[in-house]
Amino acid sequence: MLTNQIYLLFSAVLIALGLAAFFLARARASHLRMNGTAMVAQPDQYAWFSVLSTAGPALLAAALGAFVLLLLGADIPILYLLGASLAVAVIGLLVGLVQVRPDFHARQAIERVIHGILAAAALVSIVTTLGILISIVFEAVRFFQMQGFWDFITGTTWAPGNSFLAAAGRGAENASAAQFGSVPLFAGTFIITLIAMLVAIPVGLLAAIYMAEFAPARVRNLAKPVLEVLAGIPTVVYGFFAAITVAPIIVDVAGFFGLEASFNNALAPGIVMGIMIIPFISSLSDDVINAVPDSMRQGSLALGMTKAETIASVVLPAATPGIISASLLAVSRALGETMIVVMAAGMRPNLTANPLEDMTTVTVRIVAALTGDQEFESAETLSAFALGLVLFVVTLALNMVSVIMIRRFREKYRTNDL
Amino acid sequence: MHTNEDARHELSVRVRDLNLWYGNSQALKNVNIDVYQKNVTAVIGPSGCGKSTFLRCLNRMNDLIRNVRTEGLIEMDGRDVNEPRMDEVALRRRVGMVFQKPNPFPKSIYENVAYAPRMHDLVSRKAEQDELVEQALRDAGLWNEVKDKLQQQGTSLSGGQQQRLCIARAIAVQPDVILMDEPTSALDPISTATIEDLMDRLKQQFTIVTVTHNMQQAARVADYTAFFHLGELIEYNDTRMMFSNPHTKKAEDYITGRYG
Amino acid sequence: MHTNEDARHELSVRVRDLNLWYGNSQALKNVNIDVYQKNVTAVIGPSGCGKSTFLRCLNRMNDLIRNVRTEGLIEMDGRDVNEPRMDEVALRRRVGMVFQKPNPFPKSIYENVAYAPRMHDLVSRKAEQDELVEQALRDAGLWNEVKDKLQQQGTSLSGGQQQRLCIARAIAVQPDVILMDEPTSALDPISTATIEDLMDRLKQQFTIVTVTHNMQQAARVADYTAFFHLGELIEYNDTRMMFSNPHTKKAEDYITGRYG
Amino acid sequence: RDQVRIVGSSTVYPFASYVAEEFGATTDYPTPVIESTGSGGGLRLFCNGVGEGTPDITNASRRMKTSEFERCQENGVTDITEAKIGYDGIAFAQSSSNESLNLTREQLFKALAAKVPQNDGKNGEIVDNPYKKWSDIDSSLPDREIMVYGPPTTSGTRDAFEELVMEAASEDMDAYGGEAYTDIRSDGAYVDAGENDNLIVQRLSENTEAFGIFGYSFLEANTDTLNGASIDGVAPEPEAISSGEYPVSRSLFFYLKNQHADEVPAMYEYANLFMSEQMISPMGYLQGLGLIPLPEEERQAERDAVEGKEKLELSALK
Amino acid sequence: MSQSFDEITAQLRNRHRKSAWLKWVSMGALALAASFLVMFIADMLVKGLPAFQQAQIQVEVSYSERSQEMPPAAVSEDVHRLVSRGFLRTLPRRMRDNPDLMGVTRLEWVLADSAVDQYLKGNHSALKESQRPVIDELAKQGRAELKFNTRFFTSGDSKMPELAGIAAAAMGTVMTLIVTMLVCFPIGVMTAVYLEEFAYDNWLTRTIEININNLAAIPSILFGLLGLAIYINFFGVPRSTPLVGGLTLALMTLPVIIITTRTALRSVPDAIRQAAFGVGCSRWQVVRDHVLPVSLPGILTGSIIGMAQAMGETAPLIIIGMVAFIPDVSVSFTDAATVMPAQIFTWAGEPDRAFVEKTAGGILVLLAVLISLNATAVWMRKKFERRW
Ligand SMILES: Nc1ncnc2c1ncn2[C@@H]1O[C@H](COP(=O)(O)OP(=O)(O)OP(=O)(O)O)[C@@H](O)[C@H]1O
Ligand SMILES: Nc1ncnc2c1ncn2[C@@H]1O[C@H](COP(=O)(O)OP(=O)(O)OP(=O)(O)O)[C@@H](O)[C@H]1O
Ligand SMILES: [Mg+2]
Ligand SMILES: [Mg+2]
Ligand SMILES: O=P([O-])([O-])[O-]
Repeated sequence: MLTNQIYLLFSAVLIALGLAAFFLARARASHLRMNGTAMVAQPDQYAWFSVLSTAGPALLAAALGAFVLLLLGADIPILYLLGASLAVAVIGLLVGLVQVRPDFHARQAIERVIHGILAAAALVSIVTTLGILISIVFEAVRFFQMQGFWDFITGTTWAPGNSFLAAAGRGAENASAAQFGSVPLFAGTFIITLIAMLVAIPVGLLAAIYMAEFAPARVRNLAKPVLEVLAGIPTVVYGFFAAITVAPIIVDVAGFFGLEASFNNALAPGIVMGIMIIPFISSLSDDVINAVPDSMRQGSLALGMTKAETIASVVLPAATPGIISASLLAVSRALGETMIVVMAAGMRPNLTANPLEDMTTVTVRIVAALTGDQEFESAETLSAFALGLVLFVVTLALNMVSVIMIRRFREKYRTNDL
Repeated sequence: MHTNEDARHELSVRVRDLNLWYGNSQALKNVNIDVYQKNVTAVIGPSGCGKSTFLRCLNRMNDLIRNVRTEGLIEMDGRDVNEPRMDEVALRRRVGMVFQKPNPFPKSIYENVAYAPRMHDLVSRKAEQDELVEQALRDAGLWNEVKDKLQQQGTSLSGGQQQRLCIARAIAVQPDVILMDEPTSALDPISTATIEDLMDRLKQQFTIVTVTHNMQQAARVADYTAFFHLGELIEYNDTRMMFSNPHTKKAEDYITGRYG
Repeated sequence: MHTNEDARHELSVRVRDLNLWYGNSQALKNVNIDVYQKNVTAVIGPSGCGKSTFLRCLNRMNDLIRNVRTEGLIEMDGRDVNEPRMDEVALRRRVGMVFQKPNPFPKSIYENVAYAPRMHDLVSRKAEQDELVEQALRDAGLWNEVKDKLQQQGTSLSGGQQQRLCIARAIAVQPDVILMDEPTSALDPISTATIEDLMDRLKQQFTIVTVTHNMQQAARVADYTAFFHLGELIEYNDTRMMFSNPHTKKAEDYITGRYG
Repeated sequence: RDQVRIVGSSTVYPFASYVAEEFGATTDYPTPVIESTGSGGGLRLFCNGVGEGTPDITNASRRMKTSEFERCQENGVTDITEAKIGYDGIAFAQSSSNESLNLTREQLFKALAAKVPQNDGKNGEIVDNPYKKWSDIDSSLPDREIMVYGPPTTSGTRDAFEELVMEAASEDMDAYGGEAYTDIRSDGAYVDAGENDNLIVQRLSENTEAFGIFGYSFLEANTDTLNGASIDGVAPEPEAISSGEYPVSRSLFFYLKNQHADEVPAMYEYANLFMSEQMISPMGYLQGLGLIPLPEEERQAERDAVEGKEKLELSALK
Repeated sequence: MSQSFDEITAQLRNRHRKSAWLKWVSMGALALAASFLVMFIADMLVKGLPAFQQAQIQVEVSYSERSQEMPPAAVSEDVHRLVSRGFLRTLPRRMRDNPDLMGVTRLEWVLADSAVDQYLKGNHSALKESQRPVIDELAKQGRAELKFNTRFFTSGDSKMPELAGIAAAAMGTVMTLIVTMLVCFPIGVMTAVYLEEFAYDNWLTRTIEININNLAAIPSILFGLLGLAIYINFFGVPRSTPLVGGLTLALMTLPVIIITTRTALRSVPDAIRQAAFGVGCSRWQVVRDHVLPVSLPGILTGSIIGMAQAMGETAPLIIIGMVAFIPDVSVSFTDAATVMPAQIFTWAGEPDRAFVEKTAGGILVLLAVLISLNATAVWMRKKFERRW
């Protein structure tokens, strides 16, 4: 294909020019130095500078051209683009050679470029966040135009059924209008998250206390990676486990106590999600507990406190902000967890507090809406983006709080550091 | 081994043939020492000679370090502190400790002092507790500075104040012996002087064993001085004797600043 | 301010009105000092008085610390080291540094010494490089001990050897000035003595500025001694003068061990 | 491009992937890629335009809508061929430990509608659904709690069920005055069970009280554990569905993008294989997967349409 | 005034008991967490191990004109329902590729239909009552056996459970991860180096730091939306391909790599940096020659963990179309592909119950890979752990 050949040609010429730049500049610098000129940089540094000045601008020009060409749809013949960028490369080469002067700080110049590249890499993370925002905001706004932001946030009925029919052209007059009240979805999400936390926080925290304070080194070295395996198990696998193994057990157990449990009960995904999150809590808590300076423990033990008293009244209070922040991070993981609930939780927007009933979550609805059968422009499909947006905002807020908590934690024991 | 046999002092801790290993490296070699009640005993010696290790033996804080092996006798009230039936928590109540870097708990000043007595059931009513806290802070010479801000964080105090808070915390449980491991090395000269004064007063009530790397400090505060070198107790004597007329060449070299 | 105006020594570094702040707290106040070539200058003073800070000004290692602000003149070869066009990397080549805790690179002994000269393009051929490494190790008094194990990790050496390796590394780039920040405080007495001897020999070639908290050490090794207190240079004088007859009360108190 | 790219309905997906696999195994072409995006998602991708990145075929468990057709036209997808491959019966099934059952659509409606006419039916007032047990609706029905697992609102099966059961039943009921009423109750008697019909099947064998609504293929694959209720007296059998006797069934389609025919030659080979007798006839393989075949003449007509690349016109969709 | 040891010891009894209680409870919690893992793996083993065996039967296969036309005719009437269609349908091509076969009739071990397989494994089977005695008879003669299922590791997805394998998904996983690695490793390491070694402490740096923490917490499904909107719809990257999957997962893995790399960089003692600055290194030289070499094992460990996470991810891939029916092993980054967890997800949704064991079998394979990745990371961490 033509484009492939053009890539090939471009890279080949550029590499050739780069090599030329390297050797020419180095030769020139060595020559100057041989003649006894004192130079502020070393020949290799001049050489690398020339390579940068040859390839950098050329690559930038090519990328810019390709961008204009592909995305703005401008009509530049591709050969012109190729020629132009190679011309830039040649100019860069000449500039690089001219710069082989005794008083030119080639090393500093190179390092400025490296600094720039590193900074650009750091910006990728910001661009990613913006990208996520951009990719959900527009569709979410369209949804809000159709359905109203307030109804969405405060409504307690999620009944998109009729929007589907309306889109199918058979909306019935006496049928009630579609309702997109997201409260039941968020309630379901929070209840499942709560169940997960009720499993994960006590078990995780106690396990962390054991590992950090009691366990012999051998147990600790073994337990940590073993727990990390729990965190590494893919969530589909947990989903399968929750749906096929755990849910029926819960129904049986509930039946034994004379309770009625749905097969899509919230307990199964909640518990399994909790198991998944245990290592997350335990290893973060283990870290913060270990970060509590030993001098505090010794101070307490030297007063004749038992180990448990030391843990309860000195270590844990000092570590609390860190533990809370770990838990908040865990909460945001649970809120956004998708596969477990897709496979094991129900689809019914059900505003209830009974974990034996089935309920649905935000992520389940996002997946369902985006892989469902309605028209793409229908309100139900767009609701996925609105739900995504709210989820994004919630996790963002949780994370901010946890950042603040962590900072407070650091301050707390830094003051002791004198 | 030079032990001062002065009879005006009663024995508090008796150490016989104490050896200690960290893993395979021996940190204390055959140490014999008698610590006398209501005196300040200073432990000096170059860095790494085992001063802190020795101190930690006296309240079994070494138990917290892995791979430590101890041999020999440390006797308090006629009981070997290392015997299996000895509860190290009980021991530590009777042998308090103050560390090199002040380490108040991240709690209020009041709580820092009140915490241990409450846990040990030394006080039952709030009024009693208040009284005890005040007494301990007074004894530590800190009361006047903090009496208006007892609810502030202990960590908000200055270094010297923090160290005195730690001392108050230690004396609040009414121990017999207080161990201090370089209690002034992280402090400025003025705070140092305050603490030195304090030690002088506290020895009315408590037996104090302090580690210092500062010979002048030892000379100023201690009644007895023990000089360690490479894990051995080279010389132990009345402080005045030690500084004016050291028996051993090593001690003399060290005291006159020939190394260290 | 007491500056020794003895003419037999040529000026190496001239410091005028040096002030330095960490954030809002001032760590150096109006320091004026002249450092003379091929002499050992000792900087003494109590903990936290700004000794290390002062030393780090001389090769701009303070640049690496956030929130530092410097004012005043530090002149080497008639050029202000703080002027914007001064390349701090070039400066550090001329002003080497040895740290309190020996910090060899986690590389072979050979590489520890050879790395910097190679990076600075001081050597071009392998033979040249070998020669330079040998010379530096000889100068640091380490050659005989390591010549058979040049490929071993630098970190496998003992503390004293590591410190000499760091000195070899510093002198391998042929600096003018070598700064040493408490170079022996982490070492045992015997290694300390070796390093002190070494400083005595090195001053034939290099200007040495060393920080120490040990007055006896200053008395032993230094030609000039500067006494800092709370960020101020209290007294600067010929070492013998300083120790026999300090001009200021503070210096006298410190030297006689009244605090610190 | 050698590889055909297919998107669309999750209902057609098992059939299409079977054909695709057969196609890959018996010809030299690579196996087509089939993504189950749902009919709507599929049509959206399909109508995005012509060219490399867009799919060649989309499956649908309903007919293309006029709005979708227009979007196709706007984006230059102007030459489309429609192929109807058969029917999908929607089964109303329960664990086979129960007696098999005969239900009318009206009974189903009463069991599942959000609001129903009041019990006496005289004044026609419409009230919240009061039925808790099947026997409340009609005493001949079993004394079992009403508990139905069914597809969620995002599913085409649900759409079809609403149209064929709810709408049809309500139009015949006086109380609604001939209007369609399709709201499904959300008080727990009806449980949205996700797209994973497998789970519904499993739930039914565990919860023998309950019923499930899903594609006939799942009933077919689980005849040992499930039995399907007859609706309006007709049992869910292939013949009954294919003849239209069984009232709850819908047509399945795929759409071909003729503009890709030159670039992706495999596309028509695949389509022809799909339309061949060995696949969609009553003796064909797909029948074993639960596809209900079209009547003979209709099959022939559809096959001809595909072979002739017959162009779909807007008027046909109305 | 002060109490004797015995008095104090007596008072302490109760407090010691509480202390012991905490120890046992917390140990119990750890044991509970570990037992979850054991229970879970045991459950998967029970469900999944049968997938590694598959029934084969020995039948007479006749390669003739007739079987070229009508493959089922190649075997006798009574067994042709027992033989996998996956075997029969390939007969015409085999005969075409290898004309010598024509006219040969011989006994051959052939793949059995999954109904036979399930019947032999004692599971529920769709096998008709009438055919069960046939299989019983064959089994008695040693002509129907469960054999090791190599096909599970060498072929791709199939609608027929007896043919379905994990190979295509595994290949897709490998290619996706290559893309992920190529993108997020350099960017992640560069970001970490920038933040840890170069950046000044200003609002931009702080924003980036907070933002990285946020990215780590954002639900993975939103990355799918990003992939759909930006890569597929805006940049026109082809759907369902390892390329788009890898790019999407790269952004998701980026924070993990950045955070672990920063930890690795931070664990390099400042003494080394100071030593290097002290001999006149510039920042970049310090990083290149001293910090990176020392922290490399840590960085690699972090990357392995990041990769392991990316490997188990499914939710965002649903949205960018990688959950699809893809029987062929793809060979290019722009071919459609699926990944192992997506394959598990699709199998979990198959109507045929023979897929339950395939699902669990796939899970076992995935777990094996993940555990070995984790073990490698732990091993590396141990091996290169330094004491400064
Ligand atoms: N936890 C430990 N594990 C192993 N060795 C140790 C440990 N603590 C101390 N050591 C070693 O035991 C010896 C004595 O150490 P100790 O801390 O008692 O010395 P010190 O006299 O207090 O020194 P300093 O003046 O530096 O505090 C030293 O060689 C030290 O390296
Ligand atoms: N990075 C820093 N940020 C803020 N303050 C600092 C920093 N480094 C040192 N300081 C403060 O500056 C003052 C001088 O510190 P410096 O380290 O120079 O003292 P020093 O004389 O070397 O002490 P020492 O004998 O303990 O090494 C001290 O009060 C110290 O707390
Ligand atoms: Mg010590
Ligand atoms: Mg210092
Ligand atoms: O995916 P559907 O078949 O339900 O349209």
